[in-house]
Amino acid sequence: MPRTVLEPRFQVEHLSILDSEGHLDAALEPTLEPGELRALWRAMLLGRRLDERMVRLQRQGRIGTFAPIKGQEASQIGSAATLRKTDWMVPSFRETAAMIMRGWPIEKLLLLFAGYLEGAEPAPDQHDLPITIPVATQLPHAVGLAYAAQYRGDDAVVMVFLGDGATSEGDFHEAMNFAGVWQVPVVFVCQNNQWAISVPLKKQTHSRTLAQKALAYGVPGLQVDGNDVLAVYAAAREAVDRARGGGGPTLIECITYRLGVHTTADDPTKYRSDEEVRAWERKDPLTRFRAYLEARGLGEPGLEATLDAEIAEAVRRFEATPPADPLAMFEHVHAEPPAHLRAQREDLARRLAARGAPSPADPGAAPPRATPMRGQRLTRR
Amino acid sequence: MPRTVLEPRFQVEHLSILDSEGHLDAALEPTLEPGELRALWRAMLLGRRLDERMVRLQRQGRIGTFAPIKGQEASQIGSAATLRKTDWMVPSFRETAAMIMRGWPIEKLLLLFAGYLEGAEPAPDQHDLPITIPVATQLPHAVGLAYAAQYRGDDAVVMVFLGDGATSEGDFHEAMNFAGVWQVPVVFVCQNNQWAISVPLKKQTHSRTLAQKALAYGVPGLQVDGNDVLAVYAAAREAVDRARGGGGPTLIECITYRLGVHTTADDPTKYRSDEEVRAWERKDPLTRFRAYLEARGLGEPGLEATLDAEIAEAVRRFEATPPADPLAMFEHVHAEPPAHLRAQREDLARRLAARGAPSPADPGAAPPRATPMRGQRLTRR
Amino acid sequence: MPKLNMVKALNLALFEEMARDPDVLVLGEDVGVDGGVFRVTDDLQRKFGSQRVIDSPLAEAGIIGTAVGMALYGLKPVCEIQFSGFAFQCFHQIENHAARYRARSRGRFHCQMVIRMPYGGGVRALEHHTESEEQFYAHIPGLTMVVPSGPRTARALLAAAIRDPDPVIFFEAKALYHAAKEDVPDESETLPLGRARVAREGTDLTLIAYGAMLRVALEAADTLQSEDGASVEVLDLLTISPLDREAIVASVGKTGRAVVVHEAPRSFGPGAEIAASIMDGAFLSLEAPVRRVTAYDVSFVGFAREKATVPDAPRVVAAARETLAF
Amino acid sequence: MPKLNMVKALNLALFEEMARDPDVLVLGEDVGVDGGVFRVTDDLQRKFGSQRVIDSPLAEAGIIGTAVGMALYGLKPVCEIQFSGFAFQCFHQIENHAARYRARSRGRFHCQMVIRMPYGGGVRALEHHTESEEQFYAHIPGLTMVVPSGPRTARALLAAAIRDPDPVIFFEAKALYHAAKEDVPDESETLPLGRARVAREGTDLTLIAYGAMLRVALEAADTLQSEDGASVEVLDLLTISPLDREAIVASVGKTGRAVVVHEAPRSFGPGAEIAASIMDGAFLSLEAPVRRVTAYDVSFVGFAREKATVPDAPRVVAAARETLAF
Ligand SMILES: Cc1ncc(C[n+]2csc(CCOP(=O)(O)OP(=O)(O)O)c2C)c(N)n1
Ligand SMILES: Cc1ncc(C[n+]2csc(CCOP(=O)(O)OP(=O)(O)O)c2C)c(N)n1
Ligand SMILES: [Mg+2]
Ligand SMILES: [Mg+2]
Repeated sequence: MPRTVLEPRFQVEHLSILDSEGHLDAALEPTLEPGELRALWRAMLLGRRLDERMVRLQRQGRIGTFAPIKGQEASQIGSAATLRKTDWMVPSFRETAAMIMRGWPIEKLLLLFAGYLEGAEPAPDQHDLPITIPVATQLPHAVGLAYAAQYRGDDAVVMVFLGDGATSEGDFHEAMNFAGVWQVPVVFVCQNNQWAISVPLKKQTHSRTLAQKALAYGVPGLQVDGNDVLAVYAAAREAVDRARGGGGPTLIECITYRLGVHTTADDPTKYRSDEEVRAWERKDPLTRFRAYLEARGLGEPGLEATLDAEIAEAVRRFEATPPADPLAMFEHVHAEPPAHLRAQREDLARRLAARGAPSPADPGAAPPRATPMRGQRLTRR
Repeated sequence: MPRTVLEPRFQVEHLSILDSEGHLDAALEPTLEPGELRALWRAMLLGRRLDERMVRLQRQGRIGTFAPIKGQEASQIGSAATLRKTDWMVPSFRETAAMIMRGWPIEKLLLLFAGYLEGAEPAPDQHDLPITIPVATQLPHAVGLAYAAQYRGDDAVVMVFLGDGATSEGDFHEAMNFAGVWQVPVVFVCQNNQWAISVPLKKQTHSRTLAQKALAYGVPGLQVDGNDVLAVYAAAREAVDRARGGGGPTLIECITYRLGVHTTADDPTKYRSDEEVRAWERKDPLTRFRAYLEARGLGEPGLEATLDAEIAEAVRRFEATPPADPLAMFEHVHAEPPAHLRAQREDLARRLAARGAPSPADPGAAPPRATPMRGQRLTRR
Repeated sequence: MPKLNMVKALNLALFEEMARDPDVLVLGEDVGVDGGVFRVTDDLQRKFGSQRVIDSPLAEAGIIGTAVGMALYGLKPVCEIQFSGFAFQCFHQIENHAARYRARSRGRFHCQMVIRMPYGGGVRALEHHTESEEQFYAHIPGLTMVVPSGPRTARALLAAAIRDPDPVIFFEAKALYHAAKEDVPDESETLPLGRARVAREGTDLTLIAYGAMLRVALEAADTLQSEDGASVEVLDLLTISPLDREAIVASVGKTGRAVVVHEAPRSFGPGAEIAASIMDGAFLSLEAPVRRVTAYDVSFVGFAREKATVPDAPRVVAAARETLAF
Repeated sequence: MPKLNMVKALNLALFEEMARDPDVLVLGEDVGVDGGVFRVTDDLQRKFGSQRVIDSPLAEAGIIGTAVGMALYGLKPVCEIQFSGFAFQCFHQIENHAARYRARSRGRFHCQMVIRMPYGGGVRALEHHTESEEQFYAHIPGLTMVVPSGPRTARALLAAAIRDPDPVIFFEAKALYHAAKEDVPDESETLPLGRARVAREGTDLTLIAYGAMLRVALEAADTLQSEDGASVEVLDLLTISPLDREAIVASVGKTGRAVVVHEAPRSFGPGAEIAASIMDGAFLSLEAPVRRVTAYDVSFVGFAREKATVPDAPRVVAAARETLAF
């Protein structure tokens, strides 16, 4: 009767399979075909090369602010690789690698970051939401999608991404709680990259891990080495299979690191040390996976060049995209434009016509001005 | 390296000292003076009698909708009793017993429930916030108060109340998380009365306990028999002392039951069984504590009558309160009324004057109409 | 033609729409077993099951956020927010997402969803239970904001809102829930969203109102007719946004005088847009400035004083007289 | 007299007020070590410590909710919401509590707090980073809503806002952060809240603007002067709510014509209240309907198209010409 310990007691596990020293836990190694392993590698490498290219495009003023992914390739690819095409992926704003893997054309993403909403339009058969900017607000959408899938009897699983900072938002809590109560097929993949802009994890929460936050919802939580694509894959596979089998939601915390800037408007030298970054560079997810593949005779020399060419081709297509009609802003506000929007559309059409030349000299399609996102100093990385 | 269990492992404890059968765990019994024990009893009994009286006042149309507390006296009084006058109490909307104990005059609360904001004005020296209606929104206020106390170097502790349903709101999560990160002196007292209006706990969350939600924030969480005033007192004492000593926040889950209606606009027969209610009536917090006191020779025959007279006196004072000036609504919107409010005040003053008789015939002070809060059937309890 | 009060009329519309379309589901706090704190969803769960009529956890952003996800999948959730005063908890999900998903995804996704909320005074309740927040929704592009004025319009507009492919904020005046019964047709009916209704014809002055204020406007019109011999036209907006400027301008173009009535606070309130739109469209016909009879710019005053700030017929009559005499 | 851009001017005001009053503290995401994503709080943490300049967890309702608690205790928090597009997450804490605590407690408590947010376009950013949401705050009783138009007004108004005993929403136009430098006096100065400023005198037409749109209005006034010989008065509102109706009515009473300019969407926007207030106060002086030049009623359009919807000088000139020719 007195002070009794309630059951169940809780613990949080950490999963690591291929560590940064190259040690492999063969007992836990997922069974993946060579083709599957190569696909993972290809997607990770493409993510990395594209990311580096996009930073340059931004520095040249050819696209606007975006959030680079460097260092987080294994977390994104290991998890997204477990999805079927008919499953849903719900990104936050830092899942470029995963989005490309899910079939988003590179040029479309570039268009989005160049300031055109057209870049956020998923293809008709694509089961992906566009990126969501307000932190954590996409999480309940994923739970709703999962509810709907279950309601319709579809066997789709929903995977939703979030950052460490996102776990502080009320929407994280409400989404996790709804998912727990409803027992819907959704997998929360938290990329704990140690920072939310300048705020380190220890100022974000007093909890030892993010995985343990799942305990509050009676949901399984697992921590995984997020720079170990095999471990991420294994953890996500387990969670996705459980979700598809009716076992409900899971929270996966991927321990990883953002090697670059928060966004291209950020200067991380203000808040973190070079030593810290160098230490994490030694845990680079690409290095260890490349070594693993080479050891298994699955190396692909020359792949960088192939991917770079693919990217260059996509950049060309992006830059050849004719600036879309500014009048398009009036489409899709409602299914049918109401009277006041028709009148406003006419107003803009009149103004565009009066100013003569249609695009790109018109005010809508003017090339982006150079005003920076903020008074930033030059960033060092 | 592989699948390792992270430290610390977690467990949630349950504390019970005096159970519904009257068994006492003497080892855990808090050391309370007879006067202190009597004060607890007096406050619990006053809470109960006032509650029953208020339900009648509402049924007679003399006050409006309010949330009865019957069954939750031990949770409220056991916890609030651990506070000093200079500590802060932040109620939700169902802490009438605790508020009275903290010094709110009964007639003031009646005034509030009769539709006059004056009833929410704390006395100048009172360190209590008025009731908060939007569920869970008071929780961050408590954390802010605690931060401010710590910032100023005051050794005040803040105790904040919430219900089981409130744990689902994002504000609960954000408040707990801020409290954990900031390690401020705040004690969250969750009265888990099993229901949030018609929603039972199992539809509210998939977690086994509410106490374990504290684990998500690296904060201690403890479950306690909320109908056992000694256990609640012991748990709150521990948490308050820890908070005052710089040990940071605590979440206490009091397992209790709302024996009455959710509010006077509610009909619980729609959603719960008489058996359930009867089972909880056998765990009534007053019954076991009265027996305990009597066994210790601390019974106070005749106390009911004394308290009833006190309540009757307060009701008389409440009903004698002259209806306040409707023009008062323009005070306290801002420190200084801006021009448009001065103009609107004049407009009302003109209207009141034109309609002749000041109060109570004026539109502002008209006696509350009988329109019920909703199309309710007669409630059985 | 059954005679129903507004609660029953809304309940009927929900029954009909759920029977008509298996993608329609209902989600909110206490909407299931309890049938909603105002009983608008009474008996729906018994009929359609707890998968379609969902008693959600107590979290408004969770309700709207998950409903957005359901809608993106193709379902048609009808959410209940228990009182409009608690909808600010989900305001970000409404503004950031429900209202924008169609535009953001260039039409690939849309949110066919309805967010029902009781609003306004008249029920002797506590703070946040009597406010009138329509303005916040009216200003958001992509949303439709509807306020029926009685049982029949409530049933027809709710059906229309549920069938509308875009998000609709649906305000239900608590003061009307049990106020009066009206004949509603046996067959399900809809009313077009975005259209005002001439509730009474007249030639000297236009009173513009919606929701619970329609009664007040009609009562004032009666008084003005009988005591002043004034012929007063009363417009029942039904939809606040998109605003039916055409109907408003047509009426004021004819009468030359207008008074707007609403329960929301005056400053930066819906009456401002209505007045400004009249100026835009009927400036040369205006014989007097458009007056606004509204709640004062005060927060909650306690129900005992509610009548001092919520417009009543005498206030509308007084404003109308000044307008007629201008 | 140092010459400062708006970021530096705001930073200076924060330094001065924190030095002046130990109860003032700063709270928000990235406001400490990083100095804020726009550097407005740069160096404050180094100077005043991490207890007074708090890097909060990523949770807007947590920021505003805890700040309300601090204010109830007697502190004077200055909160930063990183972009105004993310303030809907804390809208309930603002509307339910910050704006109401004085009235609710009949003056026993009040919330002396400032909520700073960057708003508006011009920075090539993603969705929710370029919107203009002042209307939502202007409609809430108990709030003061301030929008400075340049470095000097920014510094003076921020100081006044911090010293004001009531909650102030303080919008900072991102487009102005680095736009121009202005002389600011060596000594700390304040400007009264609730007062508009005549930014340029004139007799034929009044342009009413605030924030980043002031530049646009001034540019339009120049054009109208030089090309049309029109004498244009420009009012810089500075405070949106409480609205300085007296100044507005005085100006339009004189000119008889007005055009309002804002970045917020048009319908149910701040321009509506301004127009309606002009009708209330200056009806008989009005020679033409008050026109509104605003963003269209569309949600985010992508920064590449921003200029097509955010007002620019040619649009204002065109509207002014129509108004002058009416
Ligand atoms: C609701 C909201 N608040 C603030 C921001 C500004 N912001 C963008 S990203 C970010 C940090 C996110 O941190 P985390 O969740 O760890 O993701 P990461 O950026 O590290 O991938 C912030 C504060 C936002 N986008 N949305
Ligand atoms: C934000 C918000 N949503 C909804 C409500 C309506 N409401 C009032 S009390 C209540 C249930 C609260 O349940 P719980 O937290 O368990 O407290 P209890 O009523 O059991 O004391 C609800 C839904 C509210 N007051 N505030
Ligand atoms: Mg992060
Ligand atoms: Mg409860």
